[in-house]
Amino acid sequence: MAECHPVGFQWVMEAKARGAKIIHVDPRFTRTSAVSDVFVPIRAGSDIAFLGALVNYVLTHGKEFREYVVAYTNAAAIINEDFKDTEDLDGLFSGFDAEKRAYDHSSWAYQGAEAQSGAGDPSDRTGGQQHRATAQAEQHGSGGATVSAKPDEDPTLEHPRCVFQILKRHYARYTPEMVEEVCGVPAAKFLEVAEAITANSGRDRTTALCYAVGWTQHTVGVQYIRTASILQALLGNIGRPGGGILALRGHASIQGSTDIPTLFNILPGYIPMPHARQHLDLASFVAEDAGRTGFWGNMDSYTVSLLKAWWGEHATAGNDFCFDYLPRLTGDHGTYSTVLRQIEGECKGYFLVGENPAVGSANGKLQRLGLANLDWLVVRDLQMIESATFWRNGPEIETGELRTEEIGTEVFFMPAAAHTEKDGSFTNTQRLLQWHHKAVDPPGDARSDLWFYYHLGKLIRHRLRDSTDPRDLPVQHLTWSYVEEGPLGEPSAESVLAEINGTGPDGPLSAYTQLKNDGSTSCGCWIYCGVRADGVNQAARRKPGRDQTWVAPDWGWAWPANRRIIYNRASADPDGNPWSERKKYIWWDSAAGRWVGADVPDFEPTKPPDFEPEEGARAQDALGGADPFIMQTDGKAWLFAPAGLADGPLPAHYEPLESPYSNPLYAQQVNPTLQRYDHPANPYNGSAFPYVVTTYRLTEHHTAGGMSRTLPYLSELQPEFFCEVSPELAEERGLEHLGWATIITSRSAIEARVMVTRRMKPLRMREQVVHQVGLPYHWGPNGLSIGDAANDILGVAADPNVHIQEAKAATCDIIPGRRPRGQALLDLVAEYRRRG
Amino acid sequence: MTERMGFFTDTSVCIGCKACEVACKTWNDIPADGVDLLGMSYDNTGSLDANTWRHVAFIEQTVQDDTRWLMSSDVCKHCTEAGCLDVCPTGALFRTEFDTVVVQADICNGCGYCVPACPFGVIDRREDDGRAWKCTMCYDRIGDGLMPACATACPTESIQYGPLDELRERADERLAELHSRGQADARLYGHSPDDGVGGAGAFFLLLDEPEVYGLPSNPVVTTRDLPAMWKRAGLAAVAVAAGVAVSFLGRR
Amino acid sequence: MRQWLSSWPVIRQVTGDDPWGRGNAVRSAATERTAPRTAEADSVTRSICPYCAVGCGQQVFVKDGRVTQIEGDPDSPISRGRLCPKGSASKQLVTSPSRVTQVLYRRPYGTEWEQLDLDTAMEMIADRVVEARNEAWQQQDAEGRTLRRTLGIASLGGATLDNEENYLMKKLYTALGAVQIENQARI
Amino acid sequence: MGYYGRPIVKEPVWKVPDVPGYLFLGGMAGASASMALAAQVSGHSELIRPARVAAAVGSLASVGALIHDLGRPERFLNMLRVFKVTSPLSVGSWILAPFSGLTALTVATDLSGRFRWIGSLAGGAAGVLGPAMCTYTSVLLADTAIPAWHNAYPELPFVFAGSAMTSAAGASLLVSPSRPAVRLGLIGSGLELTSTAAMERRVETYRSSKLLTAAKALTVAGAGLSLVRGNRVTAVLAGASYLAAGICTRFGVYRTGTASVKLVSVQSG
Repeated sequence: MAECHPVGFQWVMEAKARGAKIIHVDPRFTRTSAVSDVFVPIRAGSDIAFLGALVNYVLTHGKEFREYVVAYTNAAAIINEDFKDTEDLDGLFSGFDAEKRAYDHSSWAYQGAEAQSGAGDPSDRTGGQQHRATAQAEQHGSGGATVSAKPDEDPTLEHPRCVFQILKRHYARYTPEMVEEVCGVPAAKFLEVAEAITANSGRDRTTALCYAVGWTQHTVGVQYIRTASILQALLGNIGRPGGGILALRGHASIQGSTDIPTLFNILPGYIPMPHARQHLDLASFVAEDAGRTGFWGNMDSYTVSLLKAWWGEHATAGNDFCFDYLPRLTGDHGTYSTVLRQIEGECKGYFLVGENPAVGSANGKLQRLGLANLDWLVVRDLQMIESATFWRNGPEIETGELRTEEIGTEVFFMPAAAHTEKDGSFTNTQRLLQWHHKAVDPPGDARSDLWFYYHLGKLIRHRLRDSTDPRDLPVQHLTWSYVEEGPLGEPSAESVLAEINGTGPDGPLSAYTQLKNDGSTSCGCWIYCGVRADGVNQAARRKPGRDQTWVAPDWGWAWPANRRIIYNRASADPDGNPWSERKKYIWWDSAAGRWVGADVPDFEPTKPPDFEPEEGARAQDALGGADPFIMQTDGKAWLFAPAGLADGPLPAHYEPLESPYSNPLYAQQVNPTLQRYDHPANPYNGSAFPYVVTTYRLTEHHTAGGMSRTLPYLSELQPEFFCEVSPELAEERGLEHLGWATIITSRSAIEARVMVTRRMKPLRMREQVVHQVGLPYHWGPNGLSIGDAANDILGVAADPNVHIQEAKAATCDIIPGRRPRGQALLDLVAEYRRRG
Repeated sequence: MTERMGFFTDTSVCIGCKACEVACKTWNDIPADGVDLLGMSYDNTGSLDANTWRHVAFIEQTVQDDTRWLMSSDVCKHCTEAGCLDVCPTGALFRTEFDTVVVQADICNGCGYCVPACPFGVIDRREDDGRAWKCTMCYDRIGDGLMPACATACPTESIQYGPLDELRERADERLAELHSRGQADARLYGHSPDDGVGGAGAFFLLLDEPEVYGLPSNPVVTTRDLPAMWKRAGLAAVAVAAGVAVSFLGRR
Repeated sequence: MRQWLSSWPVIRQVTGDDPWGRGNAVRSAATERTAPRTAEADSVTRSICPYCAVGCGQQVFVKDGRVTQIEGDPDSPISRGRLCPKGSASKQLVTSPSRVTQVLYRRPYGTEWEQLDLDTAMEMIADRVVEARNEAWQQQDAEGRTLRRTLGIASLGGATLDNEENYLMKKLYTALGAVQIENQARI
Repeated sequence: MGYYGRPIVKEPVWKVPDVPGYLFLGGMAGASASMALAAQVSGHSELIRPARVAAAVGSLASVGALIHDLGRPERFLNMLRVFKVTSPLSVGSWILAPFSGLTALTVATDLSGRFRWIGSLAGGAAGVLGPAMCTYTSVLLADTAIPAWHNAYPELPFVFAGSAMTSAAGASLLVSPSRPAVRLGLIGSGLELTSTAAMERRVETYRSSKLLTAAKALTVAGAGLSLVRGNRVTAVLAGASYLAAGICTRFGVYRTGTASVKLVSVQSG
């Protein structure tokens, strides 16, 4: 966190100054480790074993926050008799179809309640390959899967099939000794962490977990986060100040681009994209939610309001609000699948908008082969990035695999405006929208992306204006009139924000609770509804922090409804009283008859703690006064996920797809449902690669480098690509400090200057010693600070839920000296492939 | 003169982000130094020089089998008795109303005398420009009530700027706190008015010997010995006069 | 002459309070005019750092239509005026001489960049979008279910953009039937 | 110990041969000017003009070397912007500027034959400034954080004083051998050799300087040769040896100093 989010880390340092204990778990010793109280070096790819052992420690030592667990989690829910755990099936859960490499999760359901597949069509519940591939997790929006009724429960948590007991059995084998064997973390070190975390959780204290892509870039990435969620829910660390699981995201609006998604499988506000097989019309689309409980029960209002925002007067109840205008999914359209389609020739046009996949995406060659097979490519960026110059200086030109004169891709480089040259909002990693104002005009032909897409839309609409083809109706009917400002005809970002916020019969909306399913409201992103409450840009609010409470509710605007901590109802006990004075945040004021506190309550403001829903109630009305997790259908935190995940209701440790070790926990070596991308340019490593390799970022650079390797002040601070190795590995392989090393996988070989450092430590996994090679991945051939791209050696294999590639744990070999050039490079890699 | 202003750099909370280096360069329009991998841990700057007025040192240590990574943002010490200022023959270097030591770029003729006069190796002559440069403690900013660029940027308050007396008190408190937490190796550097430079306007809390960070353990301003030097030079001059006179006495 | 003499530091050493010539006596004309460029800015614009997702506040100082300084916004409860090295390099980012400010075009099988007029480029891109969309149009799947989409066009990016920009992108792409839309959020 | 073996104190950015040359020329010029004055007073008229020329040429060349070394040569006049006793270079500038002017004026009047009385006065003044010219440069070096220079400050002025005398004697011997020049050389040699020895006892690194060893040998050779009477050739050789010794001394001291930033630390005086 100090490494990649130094300014956010000021709060950690402040907590440390007040006595907080900082524990850092990482394969490498970073700037965070340097100021932590405890540093735990861990083998890349083994975190579920570590976190699972923490869960086991909590359960075996009775350290769970019992009252919280009973009231706020599904610990008491009793699971279907048919459910079989990894304990029973040696690493698999019940319902696995080996041929399709997919689960039918009907056996994971609650007893007494029907857990639906979320994707809506009960007939499709077997979850075939295609269904699974539609990024199922997001199919449920942010609400998780549907549970249509209350399950049978045992509040004593003693029933052998209650979630709590299943959890206990499932994690029993995740012992400190197992941590030693799987993670390379000494048992004593693990126990130090376990004791610290449990001692610091409960009524009076909370513990926060922070992570970044070190947890997500795995074939079991979603389950990493799930394990953390289980741990935090057991310890009562969710919805409370100082608690939580905090994702430290790496781009200015990466949260915003998920909320208002430039993602294939969701619409704004985590509404799923309709699926061809299940969503024939609006009714079937919202059907799964019609009887749904929790705030997702209003998905029809959110969807209709979105359709009204996009197709305006053309969207009427009579035509299903133009629901039919939405394109349908049939499978995975994630970026790696798209790249394969580019190589196959189906996808011919590509926009790269502030992104540099030739450096920043796994398996750079695959990316560049895709780029080289396009008809046309539009690159919008500030600087000349590698993805725009692959045709002249990509590594494949050097090896002779591609020749400039034979690459038919037409490339448009469209200079982009910088953040100082346009108005707009970023959503930061804590869901906070902050407006940035334009300071100067963009130089030359540089334009904002808002300008580009708005004017491109106008030009396309002009071309299609007289078409009678029904496919063009969505374009013809699209609401596309924004206020144009200045000599450049810049569309007003504020007017776009107004559309996102939404309007009703009385003007701008102020809360998503005002949205209707009858077409009387329009809203471009329901979770952002209220960002322009009263017609005022709330994201531009800048009341100085020092003039506010520590929650600072008057700076910017956080979705939803300006809530700074979500699920904050959980900061009070079931009766509505603070768990403790020290951790007071939101509580029930019985005199006033409402929830009060430092933040906006993430709860219906006047629903009393003792509220009992009526039988058959739907949406939020079906949740009780002590059900804090209001986006969940049952209002509970899910220790056990009866539906919604492709790879199991509970996290289990599987080895990375590429690992030099066999799984000590189960016979099942890897995630049985992981997503493979089989292609000649994407071979997976065999056994010829003895070392673990992991990639990461440095403080001085930004992701794929377009915004840092081009700047002298940053380039001089980290001037060149390097690899980090321990003195022991350097000795073993004859690597010299500041010399060159070649790092090889079955994809490619790259060269890096050698940094021999004690910060990289060989780990002892019982008898075996783990050597890890660390690679910062910022570099490429362009800019001031240059080097090979670490991503060139990584393969593409992904988490089955969200299609994120496993970039944080793979295998490699490392040898001294520079890599061969030209054909010799290909020969070297081929030789390794032959070896296995 | 207004109140004496200074820097207190608490290296125990430094995270080595180098924001100070970049903020300093940005504000002061300092030329980039070029791309050169030094292999000194994550330090690719090397040392303070004409084009680096804040320099973050990185020291990797092994202490009882544990790795320790020390980071420290070094800067001009703005000495009470400043060698560079004393020896400057043009008056380009001067002491400001904030009791800081600053080079006036419109005066400096690049004689270079200040460079070897600094016991910390801070001030340096810029090759293409010919003049001497170093930290000004953002003389322009602090005159307008702003903080220096480095202290403004520093995410963890490792670099603190303020009235020197206040900083010294704060440093004493911080040191006591670290000692009470068992961090016995914590020490202050440059904060004592009794040291060889009369106390630094920019002082540090270190976690190891100063030399480990590239700081002299007992810096002394060279001009402390200057009266004695002039005396010796005077005597030697008399010796010359006498020698010449004697040579011309006696036989032709 | 007299004025020159009185400004001669040697004279000021003798007549003033600084006989050693280390302070007031030697102050130069430029020193007397010292002022931070932030004080001379025509405007100060509130902004947000464009690098990571912490969302640090920035103040952008502008003089004569040029960005002269970017530093932390002390009012921000997120960052309290602080910036990391990348944030501190923001001025260099936006004023970088290596920024591309002209549309560049590489024709198929071309070996060099060529310059292209912005309007021409926009028209060309619009033509290509319409063409690629139509070529790879899928109205129905094999079983007759509506698809209403094209796999001819893909897009990658958004995490560095504004919400409003992502919104227009998603809206336009969806209306066009382009579904292969992704960004860094899932990389 | 230390930070990646990097020296703490910065090596001087001064140019070689400019600065050691300036040290040598200034010393030679200073002692020569005093010699000229002494010759004038004592009536050694044949020695006056060569000494005056040596003083003028030496000081002007020394000024040239100094200006050439500046990062901003056009700002040379800023040297006279202030007078700072804390700055040996400031004091030196206030010595060097009038000294070089006076010696130049002296030679100009002498050679042109006009206003000779002014020249004599100027030469006298230069002669009085001469000893200061010989030794201020030692303070210039010593008043730094360069360990070998600073730590040698008690002896360095005498080394430079002796060296200046032998250099002036050497210059004189080159053109016209004379007893005063021989005596001056012997006195200078004695002073230089004894003070160098004392300096080497205090600051060991000087012992390994090959240039200083050469200087010592040349000084001894110069002294020995100067004692051969009535031989023009040996006189010229003696003069050349003295001058070479002077150059070696200044370069030796200079080089030992710049190298010492890597070796030793400054001690408090």
